[in-house]
Amino acid sequence: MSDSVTVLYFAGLREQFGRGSETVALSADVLTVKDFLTARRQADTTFEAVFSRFPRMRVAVNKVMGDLSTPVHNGDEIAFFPPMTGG
Amino acid sequence: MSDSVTVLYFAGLREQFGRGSETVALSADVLTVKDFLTARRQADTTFEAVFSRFPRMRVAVNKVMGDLSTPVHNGDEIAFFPPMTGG
Amino acid sequence: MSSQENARRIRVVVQPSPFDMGTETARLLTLGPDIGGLGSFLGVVRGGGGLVALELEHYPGMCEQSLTTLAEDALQRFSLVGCTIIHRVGRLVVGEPIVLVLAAAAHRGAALDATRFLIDRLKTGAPFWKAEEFADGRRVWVESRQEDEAIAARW
Amino acid sequence: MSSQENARRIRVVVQPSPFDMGTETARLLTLGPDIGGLGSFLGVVRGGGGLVALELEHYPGMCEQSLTTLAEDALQRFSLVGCTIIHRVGRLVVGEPIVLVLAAAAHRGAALDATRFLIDRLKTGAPFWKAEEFADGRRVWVESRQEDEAIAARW
Repeated sequence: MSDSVTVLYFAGLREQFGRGSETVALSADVLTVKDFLTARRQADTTFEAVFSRFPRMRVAVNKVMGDLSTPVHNGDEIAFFPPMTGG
Repeated sequence: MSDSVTVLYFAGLREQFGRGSETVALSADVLTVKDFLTARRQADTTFEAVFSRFPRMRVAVNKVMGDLSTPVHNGDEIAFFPPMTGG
Repeated sequence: MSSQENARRIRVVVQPSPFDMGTETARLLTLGPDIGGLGSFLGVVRGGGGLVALELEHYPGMCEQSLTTLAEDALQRFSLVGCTIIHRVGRLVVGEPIVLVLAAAAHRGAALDATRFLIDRLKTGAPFWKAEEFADGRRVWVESRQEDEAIAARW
Repeated sequence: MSSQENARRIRVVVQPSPFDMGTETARLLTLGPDIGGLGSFLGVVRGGGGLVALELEHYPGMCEQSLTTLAEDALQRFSLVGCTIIHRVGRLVVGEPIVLVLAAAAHRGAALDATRFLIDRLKTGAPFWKAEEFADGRRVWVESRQEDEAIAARW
């Protein structure tokens, strides 16, 4: 079985993608969130289109806030969302 | 009927005086709280003894905080008490 | 604001009996849809050092008057939608609530600032006095803390 | 403090249903006689501009985790006796409570500081998102306020 990650989208991002989660294959050269985003942009043009609308997008890996340099591994849960607005 | 004021004592002052209130005659030369205190000290030595134990004593005239210069009139309610400790 | 309008927005109570935070909060929220945040402070008789209870003495009439003036001041200073001050008197044992202040405003900053203002000012600005009652029978009047007077004066 | 001890002192809840302030306050007070003051902030759906309701979305699991970390941080930073964070999710109409934070400490300063810390940090530090629903049918995601991010960063 090949490597994969679960990707989650919340709020405006979820609505733009039209889905809240998906499973995405992870190629061997994807080591960080930055690599993951680059690969996704190349594989899926809607990804680029949606993400360009969320310049302040945040990322969490396995439910912990991360950034472009956060490592990505097989089985991880990667969540993308706009800045949080609780309270 | 001669002029008088109601005098109230609270907390430690009340306990030291052994009473919470009294009616005191007001002579014509008493115009302020300062005058009132001077007259009381002269008339009653226990007054001086008790007051010396409360160097930070506060005064209210007719339920409004005052000071030594606050005017005193017939029928007023003059309250003496230690610094307040609410909450 | 008219004093009638103020009266609707301000609730001041001095009483020996307990109060209910849920009820008091709900009451403030009825003041309308402009409320975005409600701050509160609940003061409690803290144990330690053999303390058994506090005896709270007050100056009836002046007390309510001082607290109402304080509430009106807060209402104006922080543009509150409403505020509530409830202070208990009499003998209160360790763990019992003594005082509740609530401040409702459009935004959280004003609600929390007003809450702190109300309790800071109430500490040394309303005619209450506390005597501490200890397990060994001692009874001691609480001295006002210089620190509290300095805090109240900061506002 | 052990994490078991923390667990007793911290209460974090994310739920669609309402909560009761009186019950939550009473629960915190059971933590013992070291409590002298309890601060709280209640966030409410504020009306105006045709707003009908907020729809609150959250990231299950991460949300509870973020709030627990926040509560632990507050517990240590302000030497709290205990604290509570309750956040509602789903559709909430104007006037309904959204969030409650409670902080219990020996003294009022710490209780009120912690209350403000908790709500300031919660605003931009826990995975919640709000969509506004208006009377004319519009539905708009709330943008995070730069001001809120600056306030959270101050701590």
